[in-house]
Amino acid sequence: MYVFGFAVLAVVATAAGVAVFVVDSMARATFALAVSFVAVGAELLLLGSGYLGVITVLMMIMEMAIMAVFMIMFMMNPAGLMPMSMVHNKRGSLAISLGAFAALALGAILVPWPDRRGKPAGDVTRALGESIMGPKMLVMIGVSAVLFATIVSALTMATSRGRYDRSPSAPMGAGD
Amino acid sequence: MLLSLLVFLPVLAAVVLVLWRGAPVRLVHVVWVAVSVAEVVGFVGLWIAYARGAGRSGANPYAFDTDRAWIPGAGSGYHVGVDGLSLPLLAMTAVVFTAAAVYSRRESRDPLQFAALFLALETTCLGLFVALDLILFFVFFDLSIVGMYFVIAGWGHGATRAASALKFFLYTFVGSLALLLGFIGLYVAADPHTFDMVELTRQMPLAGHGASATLVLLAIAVGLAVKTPTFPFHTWLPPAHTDAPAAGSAVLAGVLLKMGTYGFVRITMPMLPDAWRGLAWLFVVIGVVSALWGALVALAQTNFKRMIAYTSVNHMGYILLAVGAAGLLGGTDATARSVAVAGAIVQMVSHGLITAALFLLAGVLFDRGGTYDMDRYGGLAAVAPRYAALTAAAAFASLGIPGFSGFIAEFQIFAGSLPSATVATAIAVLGILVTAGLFLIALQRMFLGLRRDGRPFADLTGGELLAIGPLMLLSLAIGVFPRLVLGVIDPAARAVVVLVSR
Amino acid sequence: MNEDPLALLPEALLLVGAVLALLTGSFSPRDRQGRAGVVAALAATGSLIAAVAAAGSSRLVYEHSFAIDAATTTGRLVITAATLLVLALARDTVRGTARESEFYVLVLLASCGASLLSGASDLLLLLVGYLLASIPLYALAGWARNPGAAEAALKTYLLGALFGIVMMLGVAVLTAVGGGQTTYRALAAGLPGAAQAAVAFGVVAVLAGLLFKIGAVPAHFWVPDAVSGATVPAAAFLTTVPKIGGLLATYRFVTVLPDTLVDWRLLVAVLAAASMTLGNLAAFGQDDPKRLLAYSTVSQVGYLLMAVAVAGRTADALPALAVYLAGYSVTNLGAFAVVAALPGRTTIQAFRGAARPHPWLMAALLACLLGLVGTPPTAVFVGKLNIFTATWDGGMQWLVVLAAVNTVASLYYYLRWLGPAMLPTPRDSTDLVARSAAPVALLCGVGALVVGLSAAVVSSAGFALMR
Amino acid sequence: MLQAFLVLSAALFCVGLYGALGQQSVVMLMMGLELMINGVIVAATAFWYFCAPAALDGQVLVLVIITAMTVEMAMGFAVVILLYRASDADMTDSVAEFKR
Amino acid sequence: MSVLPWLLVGLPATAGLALLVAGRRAEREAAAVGIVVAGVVAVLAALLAATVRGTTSVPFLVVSRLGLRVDGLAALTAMTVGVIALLVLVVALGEISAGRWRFFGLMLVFVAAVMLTVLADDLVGLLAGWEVMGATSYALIAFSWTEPKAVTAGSTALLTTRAADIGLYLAAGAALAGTAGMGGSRLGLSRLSVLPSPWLHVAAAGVLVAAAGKAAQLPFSFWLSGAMRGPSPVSALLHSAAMVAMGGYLLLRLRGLLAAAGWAATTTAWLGAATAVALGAVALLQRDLKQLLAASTSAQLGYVVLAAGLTARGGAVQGGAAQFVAHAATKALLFLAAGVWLHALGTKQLSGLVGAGRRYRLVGAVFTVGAASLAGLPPLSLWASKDAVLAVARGQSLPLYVAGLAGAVLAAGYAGRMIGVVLRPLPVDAEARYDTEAAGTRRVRAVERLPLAVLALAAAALGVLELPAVAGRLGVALGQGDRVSPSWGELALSGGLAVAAVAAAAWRGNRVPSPRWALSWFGLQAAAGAVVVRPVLGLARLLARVDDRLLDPAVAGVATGTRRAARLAARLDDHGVDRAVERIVSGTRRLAEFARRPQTGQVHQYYAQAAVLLGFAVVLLLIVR
Repeated sequence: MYVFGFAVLAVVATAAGVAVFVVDSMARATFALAVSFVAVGAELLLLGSGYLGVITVLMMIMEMAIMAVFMIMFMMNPAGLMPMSMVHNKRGSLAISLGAFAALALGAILVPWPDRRGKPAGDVTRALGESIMGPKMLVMIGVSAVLFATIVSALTMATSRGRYDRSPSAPMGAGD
Repeated sequence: MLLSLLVFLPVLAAVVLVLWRGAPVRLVHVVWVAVSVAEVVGFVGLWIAYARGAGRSGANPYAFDTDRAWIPGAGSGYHVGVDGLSLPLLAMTAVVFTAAAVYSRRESRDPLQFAALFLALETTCLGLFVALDLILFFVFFDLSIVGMYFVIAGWGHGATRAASALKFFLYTFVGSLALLLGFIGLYVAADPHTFDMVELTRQMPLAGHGASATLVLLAIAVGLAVKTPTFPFHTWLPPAHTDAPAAGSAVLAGVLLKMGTYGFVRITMPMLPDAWRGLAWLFVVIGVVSALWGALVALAQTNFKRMIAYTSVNHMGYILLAVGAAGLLGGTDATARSVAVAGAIVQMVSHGLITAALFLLAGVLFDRGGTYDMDRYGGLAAVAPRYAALTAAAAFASLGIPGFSGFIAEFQIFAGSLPSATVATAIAVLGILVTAGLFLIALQRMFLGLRRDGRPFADLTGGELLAIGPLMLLSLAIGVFPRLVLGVIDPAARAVVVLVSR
Repeated sequence: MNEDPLALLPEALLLVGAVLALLTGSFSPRDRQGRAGVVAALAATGSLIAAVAAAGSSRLVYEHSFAIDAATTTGRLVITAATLLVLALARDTVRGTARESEFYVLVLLASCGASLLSGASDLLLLLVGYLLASIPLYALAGWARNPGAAEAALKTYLLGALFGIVMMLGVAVLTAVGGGQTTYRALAAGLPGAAQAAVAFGVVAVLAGLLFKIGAVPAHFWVPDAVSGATVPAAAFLTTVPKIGGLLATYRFVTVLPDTLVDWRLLVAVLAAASMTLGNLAAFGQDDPKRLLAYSTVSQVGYLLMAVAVAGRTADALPALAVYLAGYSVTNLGAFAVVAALPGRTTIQAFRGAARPHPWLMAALLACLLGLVGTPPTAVFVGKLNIFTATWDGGMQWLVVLAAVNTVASLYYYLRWLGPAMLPTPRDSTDLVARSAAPVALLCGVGALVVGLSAAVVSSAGFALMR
Repeated sequence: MLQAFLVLSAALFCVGLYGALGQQSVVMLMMGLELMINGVIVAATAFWYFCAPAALDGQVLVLVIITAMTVEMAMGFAVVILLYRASDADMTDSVAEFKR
Repeated sequence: MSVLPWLLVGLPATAGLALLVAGRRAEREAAAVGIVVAGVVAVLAALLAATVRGTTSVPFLVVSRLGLRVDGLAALTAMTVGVIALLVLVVALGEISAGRWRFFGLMLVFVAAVMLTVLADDLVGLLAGWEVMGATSYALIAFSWTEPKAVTAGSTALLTTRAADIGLYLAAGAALAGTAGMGGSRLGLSRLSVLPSPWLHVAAAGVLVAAAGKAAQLPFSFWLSGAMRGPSPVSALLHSAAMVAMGGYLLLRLRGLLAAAGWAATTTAWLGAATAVALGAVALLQRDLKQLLAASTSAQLGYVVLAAGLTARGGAVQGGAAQFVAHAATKALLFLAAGVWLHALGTKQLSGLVGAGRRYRLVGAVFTVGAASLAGLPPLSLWASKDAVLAVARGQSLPLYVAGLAGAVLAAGYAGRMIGVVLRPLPVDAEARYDTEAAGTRRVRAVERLPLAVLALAAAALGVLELPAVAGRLGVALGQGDRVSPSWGELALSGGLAVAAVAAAAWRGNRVPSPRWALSWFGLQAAAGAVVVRPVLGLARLLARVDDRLLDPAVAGVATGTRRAARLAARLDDHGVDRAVERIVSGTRRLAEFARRPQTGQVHQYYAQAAVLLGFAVVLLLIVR
């Protein structure tokens, strides 16, 4: 059952992933990506990481929504529904990624991974919470700083006007 | 402390000049000359004090020794001192710079910067000769290249000066990096790691490490050979000289070239004695080839300045022959080898004085006639007898006529080298014949015969005479009373021979 | 206990300074945003002082995830000092613009990230430092918001994202084979018994991210393009501060690796060789001084990596790295400052004859460019000397020779720029001199010389810290 | 079983890599990056679960990776907006002013 | 020891240098200074010869003090040099009218150098005097510097003698090598003859070559021919007592070395004899009086050289010294007389001088005395001295003796020719034959007469040196114990031959042909040109071309005159630094182009490259452990 579940989800995740670059519109691609992520989220559940699986799924859904909005707003291909094929260096990409896959898969199978040591805590989510408030606190403080930096950076880049430009026709930046 | 003050006085003066931007030109020149003369007085005083045994302590062979931490992590310190090897070169440096200063009275292009540059250059040259730390040596070595680059590029003449300057810079800089690699090799081999020359001389860190010692020696030797320059590495020299201003050429040939040969005597021979002895034949061969190649190519020149430049290759070749022969121990005694080394050191001083004079004289030629092409002149002895006489004297001094210092140098080199490198010396000595021929041809072309055209050619001015005359007088003094310099050089040469024979 | 709240005071000050600067900027009118700059400068200064105060100790804090030792102290000092210089340098460019205070905030955040990197002793913290040091860079590269800046931001971002992902994978693999824990301490114990292939992959993957940070081959592609597109101060920052953190992090990371399992030294040495060679060669034909300097920084990283390659083999490696980093930072910033100070001269040909109207600026350029070559007595010379000796001592003579050859080659393009600038020319230049960049350039030029000349003070301080 | 998860991870990673290498549109390229992160998440979780479930470092790592994914994507969108505003472009090929 | 020897060197050197430094300002005082100093030197030399023997030295080099040694030979030579120099300078008063500061200055320096050569006790001092002598001879021969031929002749003289001087450098090295481990002045001349084996031969060969060059022995004789371009007083001094004679003197002084080396002595003897014959023949066939005298100088010095090489019967140093002194006086006289005629009549061609002795009788008379002495007519000086040498030669080797005798006959022949020419009646077209060289003054100045007379007296009377009583004491003074005197038979034979030859030549002298080989002195100079000078110049040009090819950017840069310094670097490799560097540079440039190619600007290509490179990195780690 476990194996079967894994296999199905794996096939779904991979197939959806492949679909992202196969389907002919960006909207469908976004959808396929979301499917892939949901499948991966489910796989995380299989790995005893309920919390992480759930936030993965939630994050991805949010992100896909944003992405959809984006495509509508900014893409050269408005509505994101037109058929599209915007690919370069297809053969090279394929060769590199197939080669990488072969190498990684081979490594994954052949490498003598360490044996399992210990067992997961009873409540992994709680243990995770304790960990990030305890030994890994510095990491989490850092993550918060990263988030702050992301907000400032993203706003700096994304907002068309600075705080002081009221008129829409104002120049876009200092560099112009 | 006194020594450091003497070394850094010129650069301090340079800083003052640069900061004092509105200084009148005459005053700038006065300051420049005054500082240069002060240097001469200082080093002569130091010499006398040294000869009387002052400034020395205990068994330390270096007088006026100062050793301060500088880059302790890299085992490098600010270590300076003088001995019989460096003192004559220091005095010669001060004299040549003074001559350049006096000569440059009428430099019209940015005289202030010119003066400042030369003063700074003087510090780098003096610093190199007092350095007792390889990194300090290297620092001054490189800075002298930078300074000379600007002298050539900024105040040279000819459309190609920038290219010549660049070539000079690239060549010698490449050489300096080889040098640095060699120094690092020495440093790493020493235990404890150090760049201190005294300590390295004592330790001989690579003694018994055949191949690596040879490699390190080769690296250092390439660096020094480029600067010297010796045969395959000399090609930067003629264009650099041709395009450099007269004072720059005088300093370049008179002082900067000695950095290479000084390095051989100061660094490679004492620190890598067994490797030096192993490769001595190579240095002898390079010396002989340089001597003959330089002389023969000079013989074919029609450009006076290029010709002098090539004779430098010839003269430096003799030095290499001597220091190489000093590494061949078979069949001779230490005294004979010390004669060769003493000859090499005298040659450094002598060549500094004489070639500086010749280059300044070439500068006069260019100043009057606008070209170095000897065939464009002729019969100048009629209109410029003082110029002709002084040039002839310098030429004869350069070709090694007794009475001038060149003879003392070359005689000792040949006599001292012959016992250990008989065939090589017998071949090299032919060089004196070729140099004689080329100088006679040059004199004939420029001064003798009938005038080719009626263009005016003013004789030497008092200022020029004042710049060049003392150089020749000093050469004469050394030639007639060699004990003046040999008094300190001989012990130093003996010491080198002892060190290289360990 | 090692949960010392004050242990990370320098980083905390930078972070708090960023927040305060943002707030100050938010509540200031457009022409008064300089206040934010003052706040930022105060924060950086405070951080510098805090770093000095914390110097001398050597310990691990926060469950061994952050090391406070000589390397960290070096990183903190150099990073904050460089940050201060960039803040000063940027005044001309950012003053009065709509995003002035954001610039200061971003600079502080990236510095904080670099500082975290320099002390990170935990793969997780390494990742976080990587993100914190990278994200503001994208915004800084695109700060000018013109097409060039957009391209700069895009390329920086895309490469940063890719290498970040690879790094995460590497962290996962190393954690797994190293015993499940991410602290270096645990890894050092766990890795020697791990599978070689997995370790090899993990090492390369983690290094990939670090190589992006320091702009070394093969993760250097963003450097020239970002520098070309970004404003000069941003470019100066991009090529200086993250490298400091990144190199120290790399050093710290490789010292964890077992020598027996994989020949990481060789890998680092090859990367160093490739970086210095490629950077130098590619700089040959550049006409844009910014782009030339960008490639030159790639080559400089190659020299710096030499010290990493012999990490642990010789006690001199870390001090050498520290000295070189300090010298490199001041010299590189100086060169960029000269470019910033003469905004009208955008090609190296345009610098022809600049020595006449701007003697001091060109003197600074001379000191900085010859410094980058490694001409004595500049700071980089002292650094290079230390690194060369350390590398030789560490048994990699071939690398030293290659570096020397590269140094020679580098002369070519530095002189291509410098030479004409020193020549007299009839060009009448009434060009603009940026008011605050010029003093920074002079300061850096003097600094490069003073650091070199007073190497005793600087490096003995450095060495005292290291040993 | 670990191997199976790792192969899945590799597959996702490489599909993403293929997208990152081959897609012209920046947004599509970002999707490729997301897929790669996806693969990394699978690998990291599997490693935690199968190798050292007792230590929570693996879990925190996944958390950090998810955060990283989020912030990278946020930055990606910001860059795309910037690119669109400044250069009127959304393809990487058309943003190649700086080269050589 | 006394300061006298030093004065002998120092005084003329100082005075000469002072004149040279003062330049034109000293033009008026120059002659007076020159003659007074020369006079003082002559007196001092005589004083020296009379009173001083021994060695004196000052510290000089570490292995050698600078020493002066006065022995019989040196004293005699110094005195000869001093006296003749004085007389020559007096005569020069008449001939040198412009540039006196230069002439007298150089002459005094020259005399100082000769004195140093004569007195030097070690190779340093010897070489110093030797080379300065060469250098000043250059300046003296090229005294008329506006004439290219004179300058070229000076250069030839200097270069030829310097080529030979290399021998002395080698000898010095050999001396140093052969005295390894010894203390004291290791370059002392007295040590040369006790050097160990290989070095002894090197030293002997070096000395022999050096001396042969200076003494214009075969094959170096040709420089003497050109040296006639100098003013007559210069020739008179250079070719009589100084310069050329110094070659012979050196061999005499170092005869111990030659003898010790064995082969060297034999070679020396034969060299002298061969030169005496060959150059005697050349002299016989000249058309030009000064050329004739020059060739005869070589030939006559051949006897000095021969004497130095003789080892049998206690050697022939006494005869050599006598020959040296007698020849000095004779030849100075002849050159001065020739100079007087040249000055007065403007010609030195034998054809132009027909009857010149009758036109200026005093000059004619002293010239005839000199020529007769040169011819070896009894009882004049050279007859006796030559026979003293030949007598020893006969004891050593009959062929050597015969060769020497043949040389004597030739000498009588050319001397007879001269006598015949100058004593013939004045031809009617005499005036038409004058002024071939320069316009003559047709006047002999009084100041020139006295020295000529003194010299004539000496040339005639120095035969007393061979009177048994004198010769014996001279031999003792020169360190020759048992001396072989020529037998009466030998004397009669040589005297008879001389008389006969003179008579024949005086009678038929104007019919002597002048074949080209004689006029060109066997083509020695041309041979030297073809074998040495031209190849060297060619080699020099070739090397210079190689060198230029290696570094032609400067040349090419001048040609193209590119001004744009921004392109400096490009130019540097456009025109090449040198082949190797050029290739490196162009290779580097190609590499540099190549290095920029990865930077395509396309992000996906960056991605691909990075991915591949990272893959390689993993492979590297996997392969290399």
